[in-house]
Amino acid sequence: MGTKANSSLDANLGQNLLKQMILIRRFEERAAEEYTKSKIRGFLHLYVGEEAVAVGVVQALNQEDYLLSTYREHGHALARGMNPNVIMAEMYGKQEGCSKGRGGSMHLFDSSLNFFGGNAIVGGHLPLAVGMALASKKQNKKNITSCFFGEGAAAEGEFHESLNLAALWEVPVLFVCENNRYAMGTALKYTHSMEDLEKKGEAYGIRSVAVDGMDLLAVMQAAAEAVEFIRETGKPFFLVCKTYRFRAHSMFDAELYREKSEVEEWKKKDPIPKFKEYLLKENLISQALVDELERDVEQEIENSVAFAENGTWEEASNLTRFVYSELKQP
Amino acid sequence: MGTKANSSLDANLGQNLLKQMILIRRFEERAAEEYTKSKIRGFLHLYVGEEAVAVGVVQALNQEDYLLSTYREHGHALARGMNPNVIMAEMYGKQEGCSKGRGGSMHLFDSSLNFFGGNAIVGGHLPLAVGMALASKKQNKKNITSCFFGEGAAAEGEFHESLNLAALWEVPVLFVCENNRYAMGTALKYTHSMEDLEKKGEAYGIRSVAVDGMDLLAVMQAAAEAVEFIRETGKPFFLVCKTYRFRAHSMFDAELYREKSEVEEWKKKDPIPKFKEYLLKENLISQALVDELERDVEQEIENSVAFAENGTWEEASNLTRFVYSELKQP
Amino acid sequence: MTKNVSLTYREALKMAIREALHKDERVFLMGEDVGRYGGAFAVSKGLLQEFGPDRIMDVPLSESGFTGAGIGAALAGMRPIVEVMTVNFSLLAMDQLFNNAATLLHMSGGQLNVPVIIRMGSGIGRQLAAQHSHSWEPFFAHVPGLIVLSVGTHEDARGMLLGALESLDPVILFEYTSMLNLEKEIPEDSGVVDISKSKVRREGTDISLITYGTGVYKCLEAAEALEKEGIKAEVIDLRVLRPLDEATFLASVRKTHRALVVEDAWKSVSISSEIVSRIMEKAFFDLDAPVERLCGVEVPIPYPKHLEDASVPQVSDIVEKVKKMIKP
Amino acid sequence: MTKNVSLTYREALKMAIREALHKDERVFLMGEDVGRYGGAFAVSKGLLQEFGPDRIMDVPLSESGFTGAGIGAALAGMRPIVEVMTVNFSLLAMDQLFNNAATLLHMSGGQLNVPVIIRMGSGIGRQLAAQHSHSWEPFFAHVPGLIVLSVGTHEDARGMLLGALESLDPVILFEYTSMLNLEKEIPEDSGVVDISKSKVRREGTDISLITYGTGVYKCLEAAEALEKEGIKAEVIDLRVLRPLDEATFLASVRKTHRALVVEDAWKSVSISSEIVSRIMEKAFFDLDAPVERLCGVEVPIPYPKHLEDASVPQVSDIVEKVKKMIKP
Ligand SMILES: Cc1ncc(C[n+]2csc(CCOP(=O)(O)OP(=O)(O)O)c2C)c(N)n1
Ligand SMILES: Cc1ncc(C[n+]2csc(CCOP(=O)(O)OP(=O)(O)O)c2C)c(N)n1
Ligand SMILES: [Mg+2]
Ligand SMILES: [Mg+2]
Repeated sequence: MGTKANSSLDANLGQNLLKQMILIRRFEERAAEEYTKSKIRGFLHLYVGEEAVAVGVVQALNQEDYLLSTYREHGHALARGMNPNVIMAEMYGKQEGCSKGRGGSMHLFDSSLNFFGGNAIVGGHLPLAVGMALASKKQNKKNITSCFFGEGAAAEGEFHESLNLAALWEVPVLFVCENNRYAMGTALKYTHSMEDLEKKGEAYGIRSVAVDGMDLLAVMQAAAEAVEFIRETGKPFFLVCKTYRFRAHSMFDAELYREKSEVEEWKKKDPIPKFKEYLLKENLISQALVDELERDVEQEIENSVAFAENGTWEEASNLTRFVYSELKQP
Repeated sequence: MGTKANSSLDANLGQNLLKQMILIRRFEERAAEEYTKSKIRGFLHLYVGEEAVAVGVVQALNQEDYLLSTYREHGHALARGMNPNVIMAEMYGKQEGCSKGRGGSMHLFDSSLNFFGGNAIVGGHLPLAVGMALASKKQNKKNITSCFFGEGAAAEGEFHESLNLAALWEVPVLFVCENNRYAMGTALKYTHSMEDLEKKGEAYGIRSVAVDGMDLLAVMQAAAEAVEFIRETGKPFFLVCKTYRFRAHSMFDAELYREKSEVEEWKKKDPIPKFKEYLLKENLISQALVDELERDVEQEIENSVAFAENGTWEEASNLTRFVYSELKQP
Repeated sequence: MTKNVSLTYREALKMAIREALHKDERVFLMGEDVGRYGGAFAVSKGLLQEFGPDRIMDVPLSESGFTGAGIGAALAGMRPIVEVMTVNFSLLAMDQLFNNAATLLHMSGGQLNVPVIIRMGSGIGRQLAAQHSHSWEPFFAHVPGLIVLSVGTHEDARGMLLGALESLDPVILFEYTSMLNLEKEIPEDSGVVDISKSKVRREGTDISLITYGTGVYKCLEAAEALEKEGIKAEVIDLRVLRPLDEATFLASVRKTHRALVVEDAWKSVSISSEIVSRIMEKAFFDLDAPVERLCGVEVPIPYPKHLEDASVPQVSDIVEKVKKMIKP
Repeated sequence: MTKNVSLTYREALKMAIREALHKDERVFLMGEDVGRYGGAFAVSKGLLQEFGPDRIMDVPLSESGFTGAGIGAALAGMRPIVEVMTVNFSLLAMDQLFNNAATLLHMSGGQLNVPVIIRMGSGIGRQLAAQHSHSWEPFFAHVPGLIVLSVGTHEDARGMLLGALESLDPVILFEYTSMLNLEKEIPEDSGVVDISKSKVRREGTDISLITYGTGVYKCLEAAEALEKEGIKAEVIDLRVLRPLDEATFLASVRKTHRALVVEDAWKSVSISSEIVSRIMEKAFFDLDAPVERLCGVEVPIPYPKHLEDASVPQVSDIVEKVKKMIKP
């Protein structure tokens, strides 16, 4: 730790962020459990280990800002303040889910929170992010667009096109590359000839920074600086967060491609105990309060499962809803 | 001038290269003429002004090397040694054309010379080049693959993917970016946030050099060094040639996007008179020989037009040839 | 009574874009060379000067990137008109069009609209050979979530974009470069086109010629020629390729009992295949003879004029075919 | 007599790849996660260990790039098998497939062959929702220059790739992820499949069920059920979607006089549309009733199981439909 931000961290904020990380962690562990019970199906991609990235970046944004994420987006959705109930219900495929059950785990959307998915084509949402930021610029809005993606996505042509367009057009996008060192089973070194991904941003003349993504305080500070830069200049920023996923890529992954010992090494950097100990040490939280937070989280998750269980199935006769708009032009 | 290569330039080679440049120039001027007579149709993209790039790079290659180019490929085809007759016949759409008339100006191919087009989708041939070089590597062949494309193409996702793959796989590709400052009517500054394109190559860890593309000697030397590097290391190389097209993008272009004076400025850097004067000054050629070369070129071009005129039209009943192979697996 | 005006297809397209830009300040045009170059085919010439670079945006060669950016801008409240210079290059933007534009409304359970318009120069007829002569209408017409329009006449060139502007869903507009210089008369007050309906372009009783795009004028010309031989052909311009307005062509077939479907796209798995299938399913017992198709020959389009011409139905082919179908 | 062996569709696919790698040293497999991960669906598990990283190449997420590289390697004398993890991602490689692989032979006047094989996991049935459940067979079947195959049975999983290896032209192989774990018996000596021919999977006289891919086992099951009700359905597995082997299904229709076409892909502009059209054109007078289609419902595929199931034809739908067609 020892970043400049330390001293100024407010206890309330610290507690809130710790709670968010615990919520994300426990929520996903529960989702995995429900998956094994076949309550949740399809692909389920867990974010376990990477929580500091979503929480650290999203707290730097405001309500008007747009967010886009990938199929590994439970963390971003929860950090954004989406209700765990509607997320769990979505994963159950119930009508009460945020996407009316159509999307499942990979397609969480909440337009009231400016949360634009939940996108399952790797790299496919980067151009969308650029376009949303372009719209903000044209509309003289002051909001920025934040777009999360993995290091694997940075090999896609759309990454290149999007960074170039954002830089050329000078639009306010925060590109957040979650470098968890693997794209499914393909390690960074087999994906990129240049492993220092921040160098890629520089090739577009985009200000680029790499940060320890296992350290919430470091992410917060880097995100704050990035967001400040974007709001001041209207230009894009490329933030690489070095992180690691503790669990398999998805529920189908036998993890043949990495050593258990590597995973164990990274688990020592778990952002949650690290941040908790920091708060305790700095007297920003008490153990009793930690216990209370954890109990609250358990309760929220129980509630979300109950909510999902009690949800209703869409009638098959409504199968073709949402292919075309029901409303006409406003 | 004043490059290291000067002193070692052999008179025969110099004369040959000058003749190539003149042939390309005059051949294309004639093609434009035939276009206005409607003998040639479709798109016709002239290379006038950029001859030093094709000639300078291609002379550094050997017969086993593979070449790929764009729709602006007459220069590369001629520099490669393709017969002007079969090129002109192709532009006429005659059966005697190199591609049996199917392709026209944008699709010159000659597999006997390892000339692989003639590709009209901007950026679309870069992945092919990487794959051909990969094949060479797998087959333990010593040849390299040379791939020409414009600076506009470098904005395409396929550029990014191809450079990354080539670097990752360590395959012998010479990427030659012909930076003529315009992609149709879109100037470099509207296409790339980073105008020093060689910086892009570096972001993949690829050795990258920019060179004055209006100076044949400079191109020759840069190409020689690049090819040597590739043959030695088996790795890709990114060569940016700064050049300019003197004529419109294609025969449909009203050139609204640039000042006549800019064109005039660049014409002062015309690579042909520059190289001719150099040869004369260094006594590597005589004016009489220059005149003879020019006469030879005129004759070759006359011959090519006659050849094309005398060519035959494919029977419409053969329309569906070459959709599937006529031969089976060898 | 309204007067007629004479104008080219290109002029009609430009009038529509200008009107859209004037009508709605959320509208902007983006595409390769739409501004400083004046548009690859001069359709947007002068608009940059009139509306400025914020509304007429030249973009780099990044089809997936800028198409996706158009979709994103639509999500965020704009009304982008994205020009993909020619449909051939749309293959680079397929992921954005099919995985994003066509699915976001559904995947989000109705939360997100994607009011983007994608204009594309299309079709064959300029000797541009195999990589520049595609007719991709069949691909787009296959995909739910998209509205797919084909601009087969000058009236539609003038009014379809304006109709599309009223849609909250993504609209794909096929425009035909081979028709740009063609001059025709249209009513002076020709305006917004209803983008949900096909149109009977000529009435007839003996056979239905069902077509779209470049087929429309070809079929009208053929019908004219057939008239002289005593054959009254009805010409249906499909106009909207998705979702199909089947009522119009089924009604026609129920009247004429015979149909020929005409299109430039390759025959297999085409719009024509779908039309034939709908007739099979819904008007089988009304048919006096099998429905036939005249489509593009299944070959990557060759460069020489005579081979290019041979690869799509010509007016004379339509006339011949109809005669054979009617007086065998 | 040959013995039968029991194996999963996945095992059959893997046996074919292994055999191809053993048979021809020019063959290599490239794709996302085919090596160290063991293949997204474990089809290539163990092959990296057996053949090494030069022949089993993991590639970055660059669909256009590595598909194009496969085409390039084919041009230069190799026999690449490119795995596009799922067909959904092939939208990013369309330009390479349609503008390069499908055209180079023609554009070069016959000089260049592109003997590349593109394998893709396809289809719906795993609750993967709108961006991961596409059935793009209709797109590929539209494009001349490609050979398009659909692996609908275990025998074909075992032998189609080997047939494809004998082609000098690009072959697209649709494999179905929903069938991977399905176990069936095939003859022990089951080998190379003729990739130009459809196959009658079950003989019958009352109606022709024409299908491919996941439809094959569904139709066979439906035919079984129908048999009990006294209806003898013939089941045609198209197998090759381009160029279509129309002789086989036309012969069947001429015998049964009735046909139902079944596929998972969306209905409009589909393989079924084309089959119906060919029957219209060439067997109209043999029909006792209009040919019908059971296809995917035209909606981006929703996530929940009951809606996903409702979006494609199920065995019971086929049975019901046939009964209505035969005893109205
Ligand atoms: C275009 C595309 N190709 C392939 C896939 C299959 N796929 C899903 S996630 C993934 C790995 C992505 O890795 P990365 O971008 O690093 O993100 P991470 O999963 O590590 O968060 C792959 C190959 C996909 N969804 N989209
Ligand atoms: C993918 C694609 N998009 C657009 C075009 C239309 N087009 C042809 S050439 C060209 C400009 C290319 O510029 P550059 O790469 O700089 O090459 P130059 O023509 O200057 O040699 C454009 C936009 C195309 N052929 N392919
Ligand atoms: Mg990753
Ligand atoms: Mg250029």
